[in-house]
Amino acid sequence: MAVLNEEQVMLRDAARDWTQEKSPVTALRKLRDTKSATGFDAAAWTDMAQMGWAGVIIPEAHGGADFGYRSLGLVLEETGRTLTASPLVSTALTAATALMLGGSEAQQAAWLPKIASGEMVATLAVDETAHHHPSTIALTATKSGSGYVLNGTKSFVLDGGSADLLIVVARTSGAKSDEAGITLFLVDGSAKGLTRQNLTMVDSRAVANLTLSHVEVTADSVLGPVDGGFAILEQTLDRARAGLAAEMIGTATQAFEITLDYLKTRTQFGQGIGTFQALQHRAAKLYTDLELARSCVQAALDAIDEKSNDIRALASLAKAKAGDVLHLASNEMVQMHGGIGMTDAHDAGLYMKRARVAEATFGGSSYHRDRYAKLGGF
Amino acid sequence: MAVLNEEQVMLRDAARDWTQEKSPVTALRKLRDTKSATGFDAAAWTDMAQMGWAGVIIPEAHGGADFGYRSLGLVLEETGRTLTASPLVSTALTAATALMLGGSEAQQAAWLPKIASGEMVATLAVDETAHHHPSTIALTATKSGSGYVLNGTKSFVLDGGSADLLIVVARTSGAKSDEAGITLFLVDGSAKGLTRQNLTMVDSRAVANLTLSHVEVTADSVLGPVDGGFAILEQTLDRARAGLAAEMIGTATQAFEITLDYLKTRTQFGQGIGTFQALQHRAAKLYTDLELARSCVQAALDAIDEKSNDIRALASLAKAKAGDVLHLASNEMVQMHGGIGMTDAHDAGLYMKRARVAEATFGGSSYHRDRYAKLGGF
Amino acid sequence: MAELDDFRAETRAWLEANCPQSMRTPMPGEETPWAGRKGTFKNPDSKLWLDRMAAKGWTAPTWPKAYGGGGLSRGEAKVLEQEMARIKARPPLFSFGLWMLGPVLLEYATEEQKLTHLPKIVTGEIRWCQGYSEPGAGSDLASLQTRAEDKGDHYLVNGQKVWTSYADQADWIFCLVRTDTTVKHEGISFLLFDMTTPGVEPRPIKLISGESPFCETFFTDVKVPKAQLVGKLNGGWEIAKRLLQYERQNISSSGFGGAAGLELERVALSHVGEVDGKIADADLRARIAGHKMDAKAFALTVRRVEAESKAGGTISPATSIIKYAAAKLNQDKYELLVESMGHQGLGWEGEGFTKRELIETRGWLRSKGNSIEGGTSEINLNVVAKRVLGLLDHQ
Amino acid sequence: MAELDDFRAETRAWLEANCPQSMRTPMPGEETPWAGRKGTFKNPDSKLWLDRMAAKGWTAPTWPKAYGGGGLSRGEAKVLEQEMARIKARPPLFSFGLWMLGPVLLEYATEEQKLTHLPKIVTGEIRWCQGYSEPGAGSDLASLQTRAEDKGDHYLVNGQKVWTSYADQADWIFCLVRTDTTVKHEGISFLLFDMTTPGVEPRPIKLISGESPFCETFFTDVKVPKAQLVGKLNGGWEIAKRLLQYERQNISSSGFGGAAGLELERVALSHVGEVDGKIADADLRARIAGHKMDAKAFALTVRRVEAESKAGGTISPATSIIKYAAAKLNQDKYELLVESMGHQGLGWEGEGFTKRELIETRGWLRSKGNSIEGGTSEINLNVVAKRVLGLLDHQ
Repeated sequence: MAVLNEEQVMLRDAARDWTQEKSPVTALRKLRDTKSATGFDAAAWTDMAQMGWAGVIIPEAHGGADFGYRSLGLVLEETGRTLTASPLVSTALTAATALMLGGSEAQQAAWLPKIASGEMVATLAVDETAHHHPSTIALTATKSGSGYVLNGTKSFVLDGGSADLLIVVARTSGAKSDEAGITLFLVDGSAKGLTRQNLTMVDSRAVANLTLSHVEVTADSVLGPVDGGFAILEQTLDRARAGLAAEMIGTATQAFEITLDYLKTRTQFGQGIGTFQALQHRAAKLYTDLELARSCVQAALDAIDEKSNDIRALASLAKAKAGDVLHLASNEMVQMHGGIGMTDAHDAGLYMKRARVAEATFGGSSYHRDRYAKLGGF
Repeated sequence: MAVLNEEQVMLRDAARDWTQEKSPVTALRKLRDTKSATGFDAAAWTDMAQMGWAGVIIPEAHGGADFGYRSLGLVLEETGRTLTASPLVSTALTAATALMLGGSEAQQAAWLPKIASGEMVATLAVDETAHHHPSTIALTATKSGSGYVLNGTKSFVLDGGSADLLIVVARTSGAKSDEAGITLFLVDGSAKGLTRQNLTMVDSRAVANLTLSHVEVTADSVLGPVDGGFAILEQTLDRARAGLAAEMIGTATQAFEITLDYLKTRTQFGQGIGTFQALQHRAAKLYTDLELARSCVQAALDAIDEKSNDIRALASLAKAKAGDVLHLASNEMVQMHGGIGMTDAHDAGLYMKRARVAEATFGGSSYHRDRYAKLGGF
Repeated sequence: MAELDDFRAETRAWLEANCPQSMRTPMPGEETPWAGRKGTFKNPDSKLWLDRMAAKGWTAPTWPKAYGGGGLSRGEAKVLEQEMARIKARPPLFSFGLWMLGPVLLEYATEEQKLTHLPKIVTGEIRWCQGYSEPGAGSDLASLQTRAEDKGDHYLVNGQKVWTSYADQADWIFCLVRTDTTVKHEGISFLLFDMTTPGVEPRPIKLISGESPFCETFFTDVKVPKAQLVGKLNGGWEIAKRLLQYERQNISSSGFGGAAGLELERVALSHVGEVDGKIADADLRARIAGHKMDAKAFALTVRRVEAESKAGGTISPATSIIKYAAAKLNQDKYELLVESMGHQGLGWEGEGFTKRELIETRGWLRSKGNSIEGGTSEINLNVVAKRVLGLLDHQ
Repeated sequence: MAELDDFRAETRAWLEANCPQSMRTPMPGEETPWAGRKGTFKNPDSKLWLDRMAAKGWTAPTWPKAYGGGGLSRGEAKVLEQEMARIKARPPLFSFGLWMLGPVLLEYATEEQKLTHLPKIVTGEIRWCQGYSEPGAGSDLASLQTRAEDKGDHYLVNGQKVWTSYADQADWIFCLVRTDTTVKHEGISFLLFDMTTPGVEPRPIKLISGESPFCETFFTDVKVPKAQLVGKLNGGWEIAKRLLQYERQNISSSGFGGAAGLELERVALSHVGEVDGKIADADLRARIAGHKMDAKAFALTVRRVEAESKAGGTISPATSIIKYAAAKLNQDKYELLVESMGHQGLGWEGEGFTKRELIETRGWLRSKGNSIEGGTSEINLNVVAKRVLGLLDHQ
């Protein structure tokens, strides 16, 4: 497993400094309490883009740094620590990946520089129900002249309310759950027939439901092969899963560290509560799970950068293990803080709320256990 | 939920006194080390029968006490505590139940008194593989003259090597996994064409694999309706599961009490190990699970005695919860005893070995969770 | 038994005549009859029902008639309970006075205190809150610091309580105060006072679920007449513990309510989808089945504990596990419910979610308090280990 | 790097010429080359391979040549390891002397002691056992009671050890003894002696798995020459702890082996049956998938720890979790394996079971010791809580 090089250490340190100073948890509280429409702070996003974070994985030719997914994971881990809301996952990770994997020269040249510069928000619109099932696509794209007409709905699209560019997964042939017959389309956020409903989620991040009603797109809006988009979709999702898992490890680590600090300072019955052995063992087990999950996330990101042939299994592994440990860490954070952890004034609730949304995004542990078994041939 | 009546308290106390004095764990060791062919002590079984335990559920008209399943459960719990090996489960519980539920007047009159008196060992031969699947029956019974000819195998039949009477589950019609087309047959242990292979199991109890090769039986050997035996089989199995669960609660309770006693007496680092909070919490959780499982077992036995309509769900509940808690209790018994628990000289290993065999018998927790869900309509 | 039969017939007739039809329907949360001076009744039938029941003393069926209670025997109270259940009658009154304070007043208060306070609990005129927890104390309740100084004819109370349920809605408080700072348990007293006394200030605490069922409550030079001390000076700890027993019994018998009427497996079938009548996600299905079995085991255990306690006249040892098991069960249920609903179970408010979904999500967040309030699960396990299993303290 | 390339070429050629073909196959348990005076070699190639490797000092590649070692640099040793792995060569020698005693002798022993003992470890002439645990001590190793009294030119050892691995097969023992009864850790010394010394009596302990890899070892007036004390009198605890580090490193890097080559999911598919290529029991399938993922996470963590330790020159903090995680993983695997095999996985011996099934069942029983031997999981968690997380002892 690769250890960090000097550039990566600098990137991580910069991300840690910036998030802890400029984007602590209070920043998320502010977005929440002011009911921000976009769900992120535009100025902060500009800052982040200027530091190059929007283009970490994008080739230099398109204005990025070409540092790879492990590097982007370092940034995501730090933003995960402070629950920083930004289009990093939707735009810099997922949409950029889809364009890099499936985009034509022209498409890449048109969009990747705008993503790298932070001037554009882009997102992948895949799910159509409350659960992740990327091959279950009912939204139709019907040939119409030289272009297509799109009809259907998309659910819980990250930054779907503010995205300038939507990468819409549509069915061009086949039955509802077939992997064949899926095609990806680039749809402008201002397209006629597109309506978006912003949702208010427990984690205060921006997601939206989309309705596409007779949305017309041109032939050059197709991303990747017609009817054969599932391969690109799955490769994109696996990179998104590994990246999101890195963010989740950051969130879990910070939740654990805050809790550990509380165990060291809070006293009861004349004792620091961290001296109680039952809590010590729970903390030690949680630490064990964190270390195990961290290895999975790093391995998945490394595999992507190294173009290994086990990316699919490792991405599912990373997402499931990061989800499980974040679930546990956020529950233990509330419980070990006692009553104060139940108050809105404390951050524990914010970590738990973010945990559950991140767990559900791009497939939960149950989904990925099943997928891991399928990939393993059982 | 019914509390014990006076007769039941007397029965339980008598069972406790006898098992602790006459049949402690050393009795099982002796059977094991002398490689007993029958897997139980004939003299002890005579004792047990004389105390009326072989006929607890059998009607008075057939020489039993007609005390019901809850009462038999009390005896089984006590024999479970000391790992007493006897034909209680095979004969007094399972075979007696099958005869009571499906037997004709003549069949009941012929066999039940012999079971109640302890002079005969009888058993149900149902499974054909290493996993419990009571509708998956390949052993065939083919009409031949006025009788039938049986061909096939049975696996892991309790007391199958020594049983005088075998209740064999056979297929008379339908496909291999159909519930319809199953018929039960009474087969004499000395029948021509029957061969038995005694197996040496980790728990030192007697089970056998049977091969039936052209075994001829008469028409009056059919127990219950031809092709319609599955209902009797399932009702029999549910009573067997609830009774075995009672035995398992006894085993788990004794394992827990032995462990608790060790926690109170063993010292390390100048402290009783039972003062370590992490072990205290594990003990308290195990106690919680034990109490919860105990309620399920009592409810299942009561439901059988009261002929409730939820016997199936409660029997699956009892078997699964008793299995789960026995699994945990036996593992904790070894772990909390440390090195000494790993030695053959200590009883912990015997409890763990018995635990796993009992868990697997008549369906494990996984089987019963699935069944509970099916019964619940999901 | 003949008298009970007569009583049953009378009771049935009276309920039939006096329980309004709308009080025989499931109670929405917003119609909970907390009463008190600030109490409002969204449904006027709630008030009617309360008044009729209170007039017979049947809000507190077994309390003596002298204090406004029903004066019923245990057998009669059971019959009343059964007859109310028969017509699905709602409880006429929700009250910490009924559940917690009343029983200890009956045991420890002076005759005058009983006559003053019990009748107003029965009628719902006064709503009580509980001044126990403090910010620095947590599970170590007896380390409380709120002072009550002897000023001759009154005590002067200064300090702060926290987790005071509905303090902003309550009329009076029963409050643990420190009257001796040189000892721990033996320096605690049990005081009653009016929440409108100058210097009492409750501030609602917003929870992660968005609700504010608890307050921080500040006391600044609050004057409490000495007659409002219950039991002996510095003898409050015994009363405090007894009251906690009643509180836990109450939690035990009611459990934590759980998801508002939704059957977990139905939610999963509808939100996750089904294959051959089974929940499509086999892993989730197995975990839901496991949970349903846990829930059944819990319900059976509550029944067993009741039966054993009734038969034995003593409390079943299994009682001690109920609070811990109930908290875990309710939390497990909500986690599975939220997982089953997917993203649809993670909405906070607004469009895109059904009212039911939003209620369940808030319920999930609220359930995290189950293992903290009324004794943390860690404390519960300590108690089981020590009192039931006989394990000793670490030296 | 050029020298390493040369070394690699030479090594490869030497191994090609000297490693017998049968030593390039998976090693059955009964061919484990423990050597020693009592050692037998079921496969004569094992002896040949050991002698050839020992002649080059390559059983202990980095030990100095003066003591019989290979005198290789770390880089050269790595190359040797890689080249052996390339041809799947078996380890030539299994030895507590190599893994545990040797490293501490190199650090703490006198020159004379090194010259006496190390070469015989390298050749496998002397097989060592470890006299650490005592019946009354358990995890509290330092409370050991085996006495060594100063009798002028020798120590007189009396007492009892337990869990002495293969004491009945060993030639010499390294043994912790109490040389001062007035203090705890500061009264322990580290002695070496011959197992044939009068008064030494090892008695095999039969385990629940039926095997006897451990002994109780009794010492009755055993005379040990003073020259066989390693380090200072009463200075044995430091050596003892250092040796435990080597022991744990050894367990960590090897894990617990796990089920003998069987893929859990294949066993489940064959024993439970399959539907559409999936294990027929969906619940079991999900748990097996979860376990496979845990196993992968563990393997990736071992790799990460190695990479981080190599890069940082210090030990990764994740090292501390390895023993605990390895034990749990191996136990989980065996439980799933036994569950997957059903009754077929619960045979003890005799007909009706395949040899493979019986081996796995014994392995399941044996695995229960993983969380006890070499530091219990409870002790592991204490250590993580205190040393890694910085939590304090209870007062």
